[in-house]
Amino acid sequence: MRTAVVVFPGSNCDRDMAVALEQATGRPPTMVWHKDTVLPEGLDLVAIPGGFSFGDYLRCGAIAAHSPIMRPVRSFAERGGLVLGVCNGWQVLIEAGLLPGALMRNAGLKFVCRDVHLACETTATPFTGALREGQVIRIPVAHHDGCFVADDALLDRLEGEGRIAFRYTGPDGHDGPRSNPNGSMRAIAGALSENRRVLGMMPHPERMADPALGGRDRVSDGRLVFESLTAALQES
Amino acid sequence: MKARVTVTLKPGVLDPQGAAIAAALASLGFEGVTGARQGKIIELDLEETDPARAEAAAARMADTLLANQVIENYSVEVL
Amino acid sequence: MKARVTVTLKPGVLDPQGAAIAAALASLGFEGVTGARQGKIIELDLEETDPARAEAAAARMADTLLANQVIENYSVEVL
Amino acid sequence: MTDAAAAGTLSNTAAEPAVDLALAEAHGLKPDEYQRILDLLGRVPSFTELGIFSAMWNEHCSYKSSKRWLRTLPTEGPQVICGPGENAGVVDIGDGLAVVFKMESHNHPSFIEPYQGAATGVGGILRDVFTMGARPIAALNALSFGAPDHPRTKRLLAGVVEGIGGYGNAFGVPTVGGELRFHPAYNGNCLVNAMAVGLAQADSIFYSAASGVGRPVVYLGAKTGRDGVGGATMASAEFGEDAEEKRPTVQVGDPFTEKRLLEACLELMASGAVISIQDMGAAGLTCSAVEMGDKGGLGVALDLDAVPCRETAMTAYEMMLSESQERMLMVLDPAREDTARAIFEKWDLDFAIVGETIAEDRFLVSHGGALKADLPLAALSGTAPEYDRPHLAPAAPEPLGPLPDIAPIDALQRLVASPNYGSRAWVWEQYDHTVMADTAVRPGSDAAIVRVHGTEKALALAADVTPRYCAADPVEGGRQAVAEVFRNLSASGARPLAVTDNLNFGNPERPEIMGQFVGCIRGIGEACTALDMPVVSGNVSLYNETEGSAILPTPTIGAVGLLDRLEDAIPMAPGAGDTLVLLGTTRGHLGQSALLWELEARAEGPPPPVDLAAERRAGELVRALKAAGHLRAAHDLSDGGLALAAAEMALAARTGIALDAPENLDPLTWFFGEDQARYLLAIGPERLSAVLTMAGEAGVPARPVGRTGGDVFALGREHLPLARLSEGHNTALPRLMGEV
Ligand SMILES: Nc1ncnc2c1ncn2[C@@H]1O[C@H](COP(=O)(O)OP(=O)(O)O)[C@@H](O)[C@H]1O
Ligand SMILES: [Mg+2]
Repeated sequence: MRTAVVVFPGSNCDRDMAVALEQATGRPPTMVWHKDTVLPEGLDLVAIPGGFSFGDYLRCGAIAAHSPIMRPVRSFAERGGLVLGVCNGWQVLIEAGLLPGALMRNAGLKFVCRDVHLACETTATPFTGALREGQVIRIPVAHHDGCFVADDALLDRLEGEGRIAFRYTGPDGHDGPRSNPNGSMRAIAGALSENRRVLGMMPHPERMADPALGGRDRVSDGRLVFESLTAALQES
Repeated sequence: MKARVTVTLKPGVLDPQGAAIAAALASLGFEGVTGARQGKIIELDLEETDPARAEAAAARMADTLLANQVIENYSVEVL
Repeated sequence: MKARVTVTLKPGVLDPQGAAIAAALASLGFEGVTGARQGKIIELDLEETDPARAEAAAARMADTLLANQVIENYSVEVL
Repeated sequence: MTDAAAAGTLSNTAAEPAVDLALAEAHGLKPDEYQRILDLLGRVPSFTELGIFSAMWNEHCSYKSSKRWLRTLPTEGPQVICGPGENAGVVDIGDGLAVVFKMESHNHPSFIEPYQGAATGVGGILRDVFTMGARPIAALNALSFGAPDHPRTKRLLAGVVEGIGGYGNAFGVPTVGGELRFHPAYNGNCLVNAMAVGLAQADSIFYSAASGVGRPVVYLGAKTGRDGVGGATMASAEFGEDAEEKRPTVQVGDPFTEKRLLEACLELMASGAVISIQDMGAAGLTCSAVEMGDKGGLGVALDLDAVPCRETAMTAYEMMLSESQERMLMVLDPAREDTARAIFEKWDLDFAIVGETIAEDRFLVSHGGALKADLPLAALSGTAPEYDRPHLAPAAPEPLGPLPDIAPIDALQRLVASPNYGSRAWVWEQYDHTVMADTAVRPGSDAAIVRVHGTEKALALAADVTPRYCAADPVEGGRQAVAEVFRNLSASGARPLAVTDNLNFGNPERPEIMGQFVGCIRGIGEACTALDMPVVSGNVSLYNETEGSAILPTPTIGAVGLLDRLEDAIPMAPGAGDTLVLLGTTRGHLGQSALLWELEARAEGPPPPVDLAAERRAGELVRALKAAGHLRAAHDLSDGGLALAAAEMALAARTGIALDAPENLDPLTWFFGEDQARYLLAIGPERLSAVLTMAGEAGVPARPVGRTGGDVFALGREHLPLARLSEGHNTALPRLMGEV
């Protein structure tokens, strides 16, 4: 499986993403600079990592969405390539028009960094095949602008088409007062493109892909996302 | 020549910052504030000296980058 | 009645956002942008119906909360 | 160099004020200091030169009140690669790697503008670390604010925390720990101490000493503005009417530029182009250029016309004193100029050749074709004043009065839910503490633990001080601050390596304040020697007082420890069914305790005495017990004693704890006494005799004091549902902030 990670000047989860991808695929990803105008040949997956691509000035991801590398990323996605955007990566994909909706300032207005619980809403994607439907996983969020916003028509459509990959939930799969960390509409934590091959999500699977980081219970739920990807690509 | 692009949230789009401002004003004892919305302005210094052309250029910049038209409206003013 | 408070950085205060916007516009091929500064607007819905009083109230709100006068200036406009 | 500069004629333009004693005093220089300048130069300095002297000779740059005392601190050890004197300390951690760290204050700017003050404080300390060639891997912060109900406190806390997060989160360094206190002594002066920790190759550390004559001095990073120009030194009449407009502007942080500066610097260093490097901190260009020349035994000639400016019509004076952030000065290998240029351009950073190194011992500054300064460079720092200020040991605190009349369980409930001892999650959830995917133990434990990327090793990090103790007895308080970080590291399973300090005090011209300073340093020095934790870097912040009312003496200690393997880490949270063992001697010392202060605002009695040999024995025993496989969890005892330590373990583990009633001490003294050198261990019940035996052999008193399990927290026969304790604890800061 050949992967690439896009690096903007203010990306700061590029290395974390690369480590997780290498761990899952056995092969280090190619790091692609934002000023590049082509992607490497024969790629299976492009990851847009978290961070503050251009300081997150103006709007998160807005300046990055216009950088030269996003042209080939867009055509890669249009050809059915797999694209994973995490945190700032999702913001970039939305600003680039590859995913719908908007990500706005957290409802609590503060930056929020803590573990959240996610319910897997669909396993029919290359990103979630290794999970069970309804499975609750624990991984961290760390963002200031992760409140997913869309009009009712879009929300209904996303739900109707099974394009919500993850929702925030409580540890037991039931909503609690702290389960939705940012006020996202319908607790959406991750959404898919129409062809289900582009996923954007606020939580960071790459930060919880190693049991050494999973605290007392040695949780490494983030790995499931990467294992899903390798499995999906082996099948195809 | 200067152009000012004012970007505001579309009506109906949730504005937690505006809501927080309204709440904070109330808790500071300011009465009669029934709502607040926050937006931003971007002031551009342009080499262009023709007002109409400056306005058109600023509008193109807003279309391309400065506003996200999924959730925001903008207006342009040449100063 | 509506009042609009416009908050801008004082001259001389570093504006990293504005600088990033100017750089981004240049790299998008917009020529002739020699600088950009970002500010914010807060639109207040006030129960007050007297323009002068509304303006004075909005100014007090700006003094107390809406502008950080260590680094920002503000202006008030009644709409 | 321009002709005028070459000709060496110094010019003061008509617009610049004439220099005299009054102007010097307005710049914060004392009459004898001004005389020293006149004697040194044999003439009256130019306006720009006066600015340079004021920057070099102020307390912040020259350490003139503290230097002679700082020299007494232990700074050496086999592990130390570079002690104090450079941008940050460097300590060997084996495998060819080194940890680079330092702490620095941004107290005053944070009081004026909390968000930007704190943000630029973080930016400054990160720069100190990456200037040495290290990639920052963790940040900590130690914060002190006024009374919880003081009108400024909430705004300062909210702004400072948001600013620290705003900068560190965007930069991409995990902020993993620190401390936070409230006390009325900080009503008029908050403290914001930021610490950064980086990782470097031990054989490629970068220093500030320039070398080689005729080499380009390169400016890299953000453009120069009038940020911070003048600060306190510009209060004089010179600006008359338009003072408001020319008032020094607050520095605004730009983490995006800093991130690019980091990456560019590390790339540049790896390319072999960098000969020496110095970040521009306070009085940026002045201090950095002088330091590079002075350390390298060279002169420096600067041409300010080449300095990238953000504002128009900046004068030489302003450029030399500007505190604009995110800037670096370097001496580059001329042969690699093209490589260097390509790297700057890749990261879209401004850079310019602004001068060169020269053989003569001169500091030449030219601007607009005129020579603005011509000073003997080495003497600028070499002849800086140094004072032996009179110092007085503080008066003994009031004697310890009667015990509060309260049931221990109620006292605990109040402590746990107080702003000072409530959960800090409100703070650390605003900090990205998981970025870089190496944070193995997150904030909330005794020490945070971050992995040394790509190795088995990990670093344990903590910051601490107990100002109440320092005020009552500076020497004992100084010892205790070091002992407490030692315990924080030991309870986490780490071997202490070294410390950095941030010495925050009031006005040193007052003998009682100087007495606090001298006493604390003595205590810190003794403890660092006894516990093998040399001081490798630090920072002094004096004059933290308002209208004659000083802060509590607050010598924050930041400590770094090493774990050879991450598995050696000891968690703080026990399981259910564990036996709790107390290590150390309990006499029930309540002088200066949290119990008295939080419940009754009483600061009475002496602080607990620190027995450094006992600290060392206990710390070593904890690590030995872990190595022998006996420990499930451990937590050190500090403020609030046994009861608060047990409560913190119960809350972390979400399991109940029952502590036995004491046999022959009053319950309040047993549960809340703050005797030092103690730990609370959680072990499997079957390990008890082995643990007691090992403790006996190590000469450390040990006894079982309770057990874990259930959902109730009990002190003797009194108890509370754990959920109640937890509710009070978790909502302490949200309640303070009016969020719940
Ligand atoms: N300002 C802060 N930023 C991040 N973490 C903090 C801060 N203040 C306190 N913490 C964390 O909260 C926990 C409790 O702090 P403290 O009571 O000072 O611990 P201790 O009693 O071990 O000294 C520690 O893990 C500490 O790192
Ligand atoms: Mg502490």
